[in-house]
Amino acid sequence: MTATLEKGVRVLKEVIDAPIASYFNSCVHCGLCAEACLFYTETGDPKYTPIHKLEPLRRVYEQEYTLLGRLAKLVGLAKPVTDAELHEWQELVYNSCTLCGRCSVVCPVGNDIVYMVRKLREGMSASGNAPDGIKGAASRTITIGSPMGVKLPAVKAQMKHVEEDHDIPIPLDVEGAEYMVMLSSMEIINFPEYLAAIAKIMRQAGKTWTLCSTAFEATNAGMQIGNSDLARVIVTRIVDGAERLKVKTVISPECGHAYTALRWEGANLVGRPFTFQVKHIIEVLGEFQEQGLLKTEGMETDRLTFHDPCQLARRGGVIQQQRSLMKQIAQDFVEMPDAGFMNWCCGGGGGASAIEEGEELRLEAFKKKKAQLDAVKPDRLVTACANCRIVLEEGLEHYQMDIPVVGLTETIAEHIPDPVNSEGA
Amino acid sequence: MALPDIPVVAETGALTGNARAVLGEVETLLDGLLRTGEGGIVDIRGLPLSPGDRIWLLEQLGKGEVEIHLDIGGRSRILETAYPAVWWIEHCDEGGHLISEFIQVAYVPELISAHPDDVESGLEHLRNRNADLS
Amino acid sequence: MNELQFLTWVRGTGLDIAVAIFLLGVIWRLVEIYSLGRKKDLAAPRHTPGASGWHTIVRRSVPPPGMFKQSPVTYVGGYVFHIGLALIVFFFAPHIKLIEGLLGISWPGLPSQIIDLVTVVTLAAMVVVLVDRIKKPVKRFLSTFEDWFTWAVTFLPVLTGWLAVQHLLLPYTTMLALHILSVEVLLVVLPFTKLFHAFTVFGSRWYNGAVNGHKGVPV
Amino acid sequence: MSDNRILETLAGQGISRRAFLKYCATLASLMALPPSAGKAFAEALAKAPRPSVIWLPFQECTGCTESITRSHSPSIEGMIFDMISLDYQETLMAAAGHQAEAALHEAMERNMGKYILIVDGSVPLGLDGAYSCIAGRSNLEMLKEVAQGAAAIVAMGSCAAYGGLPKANPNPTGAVAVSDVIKDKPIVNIPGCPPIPAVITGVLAHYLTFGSLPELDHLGRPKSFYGETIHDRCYRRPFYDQGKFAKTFDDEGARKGWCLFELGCKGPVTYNACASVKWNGGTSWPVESGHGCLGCSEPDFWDAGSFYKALSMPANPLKLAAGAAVAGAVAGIAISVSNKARKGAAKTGHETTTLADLEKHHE
Repeated sequence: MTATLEKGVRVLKEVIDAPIASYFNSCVHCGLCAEACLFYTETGDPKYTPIHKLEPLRRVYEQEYTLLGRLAKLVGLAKPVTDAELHEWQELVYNSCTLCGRCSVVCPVGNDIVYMVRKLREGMSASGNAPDGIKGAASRTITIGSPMGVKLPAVKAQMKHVEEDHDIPIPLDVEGAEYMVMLSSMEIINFPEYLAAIAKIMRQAGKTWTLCSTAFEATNAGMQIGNSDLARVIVTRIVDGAERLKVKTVISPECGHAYTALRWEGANLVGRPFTFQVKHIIEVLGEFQEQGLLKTEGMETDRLTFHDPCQLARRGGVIQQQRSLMKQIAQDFVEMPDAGFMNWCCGGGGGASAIEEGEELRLEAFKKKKAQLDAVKPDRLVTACANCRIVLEEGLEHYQMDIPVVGLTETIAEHIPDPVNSEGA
Repeated sequence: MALPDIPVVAETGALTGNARAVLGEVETLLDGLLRTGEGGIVDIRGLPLSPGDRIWLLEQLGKGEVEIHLDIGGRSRILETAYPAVWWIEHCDEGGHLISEFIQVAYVPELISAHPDDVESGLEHLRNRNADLS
Repeated sequence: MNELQFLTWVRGTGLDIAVAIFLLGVIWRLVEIYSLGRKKDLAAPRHTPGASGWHTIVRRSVPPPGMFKQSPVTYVGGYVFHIGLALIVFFFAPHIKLIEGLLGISWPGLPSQIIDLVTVVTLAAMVVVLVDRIKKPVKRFLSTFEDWFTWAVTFLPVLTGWLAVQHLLLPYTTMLALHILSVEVLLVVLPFTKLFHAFTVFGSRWYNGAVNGHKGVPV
Repeated sequence: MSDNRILETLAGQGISRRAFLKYCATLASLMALPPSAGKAFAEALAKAPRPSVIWLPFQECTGCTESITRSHSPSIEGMIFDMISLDYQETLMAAAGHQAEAALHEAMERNMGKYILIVDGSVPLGLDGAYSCIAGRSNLEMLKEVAQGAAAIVAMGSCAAYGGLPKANPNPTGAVAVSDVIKDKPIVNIPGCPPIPAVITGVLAHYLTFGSLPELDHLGRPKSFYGETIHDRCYRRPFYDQGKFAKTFDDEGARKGWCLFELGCKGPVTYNACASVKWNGGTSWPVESGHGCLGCSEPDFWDAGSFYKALSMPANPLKLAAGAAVAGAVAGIAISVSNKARKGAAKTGHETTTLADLEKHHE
């Protein structure tokens, strides 16, 4: 069985719904979505206009689900969607779209464009037109367990390191723990300090928590590639793990798409509401802060700014928490222009960072972030998404900007006093 | 109920500004009269004047020394305005309704002077009368 | 056919046909679009004040932060010509009379001098948005025949209406008839072109707002 | 008779030269001609021979004749009878029967090529013209014969000008306008039901003074009288502009003399001089008396929807709307049922994607 155009179109027919019909009928070609998309604003190329990226989906809708479109198709006036066209559209649907959702919030007629791009990706992937980079990540996640090929032994090695370095036990497979903490492979490989930070924070808050040996990887390349069948396989592991351990809350790591996959798509993928809650680590930290369970000492004195991951803020509704957290530990916290709800994407979300051939375009689009940073000239850049972090670092290096990028959780954890000291005080 | 009792009252007292132009036209005609002897006529009904404009115009032109009444198939009235050689002419039909209205710029409106043909036939009548009397 | 017969036709048979096609089209298209349905969202909702479909229907009329300066012509032009159209359509006395004739409801109109002014401003705004569509690469790139056609179909009723009232170009009767005819063309094409956004904009904004409201994002 | 000069005829009726001058000035004013034209009228008309006029009444109600003969002599309207030698007019002439027909033919022969033909009433073409006959001959036959020797034809009233009420849908007699029958003579249309009497005086004065017909619009009407709409010259126009409308014939607005647009006034699309010339010796006119204009000087005004419906309202009740709404719902439901089936088939046909299915070909 292989991917074919026929399968792709059939999947598109499956996913087209009333909102999509309403959106296509509402579009007045005003072009405002282009102004919201960094791939257009930084390149000036009109083909990156978000609504244009949906042209194949629009035609399938028109030819399959409208009377006039069907009549036109009948008499041969409709232009059918071809495999070559879908292949050509790969760049528009994947490389130049990070599912950041900025277009969806500016469209004056209310079209949720990112919703439609996500649906179009279903057909793109089923017809074999997904980019190799994401296909590889998806393949590794399904077969090995994580997009970067990380297996349980690697996680265990990390746990051991942290336990030794910080003298904190890292619980694994603890049934009945309040929180089940998820990781992204980037954190396992590139940012091990995250796990240590979690351990410190949980210890201070006095909460029970655990890692899960069958579900430690939170990222979901199936969702990035836009294939619900694959995304379901990945999400099911987490659901099974959480239900096996009977946890109350699953904590999504500092990773945007992991959060969306678990928090907003997960229940819809498995087809039933979750028996547990899903929270992003920043939400959990926000709750701890509100409940007085997060005590820090000392303040960062250098100039800090915060990059809002799209899936956390605009697409996830977590906007305020990161700001209160920043203020707790930073003296000189400055906001970039458009920060928060309207923040600009790093340019690598939605799987885009896994696409090699998209790198040049990604770096071009990064000029937007550069301009935002130039406006406030921070000493360090804080964010809450491992993928953003990698993309930001790449971009900053390319433009020779010397701004270190750090994660918010670990930055907070650095200010959590040692328990021995605090008990002694 | 008689017609005037039906209380249809249109608000027509407003000035349109058109009457101002009429005064300018009269000035030009008057100047022409002195220079060339040619006067001229302004047709009040042919202009888009509101009743308010008309009253304003009458007030501006004022009243002179001469007022002539003519009984010619309904009454007509020729008024000299405060400006010599500027005449206000009103024609009514036999029912007393105003049918036309003009401002004429002339030393004497030609309607007043007798036509030579009429004078001739009048002279003939007078001769006949004198012949009869003698 | 003389001009009064023309006028009578557009006021009679023509209007009947146009309204019929309009009604048929609107109902058919609305059912066609919204009967496609959508899946229930099983993710646990986050409740945030001000985040819902209803809020978005209203809120999306205002440019989101930072967007106005990205494309001021689109916003100003769009506002002026939509508000202008609404004022002309719903507050010019003869139009109110038409609505009363069709639906039996009426309300006070605006003085015709004000409508005159609004009309001129609306026409100007529509010309500006057209020039913008020609000049801006994105808009030109997105534009199809339908975009130019629907612009013309929207512009003509305003233009002919204004010319009729101002007694320009053609005798009033002919121009009035052309005006009504142009409106009938507008009615006929509305359900089948992007002009249908006049109806679906509410559904689209609601869906967008509902999806985002579910996530607690007040968009 | 027609050898007499106009002024002599008038003098015989006690109308002085000054009175004549006065009426000529007024006539010029009515025709919106420059005041100097009044003098030109007076000079030319005084010397002009009275033209022979043959007046043929066809399928009509005699309202036009009434309109003109009721005007008070020597009003401006009445001047027509002093200016012309009316050699044939069935309704007015003392002669009848064969005598009348003889008068007609005598006038035609004597003034061949010079007389003016006035027609009121439409010409029925149905049943070979049998619907309206005079002396055993159809109007059509008579019109063709008399028109041959005419210098010009004046189609007086909406019937002669456009076919009139007899032509109203479904036009049982096959009524047509004079201009539908006669194509080779200059025709002046003076529409109105009835027309304004002064108009015909003006047209004749123009013809006698300048030797030509006045400038006509595309419907053959003298521009000087039909150049502007009732609405343009209406004294209630300011209320229209302010948006003040009478809603019923006896409400506050009606009493204050507000605009009658909403009560169905056809002033905006009616070209005529009623608002400035007025009726009954300048006493009043329809709008001044509180009733909207019916549009009687426009072609087919009787078929232009109700007299009491505003111009912007539908001329007829919408008949198709309800059916169309049902048809729309049926079409919508039909397509939606079909769409559901299609979507269902796509779902049923769904083949779960595995990793291998991401590739187009096995490698």
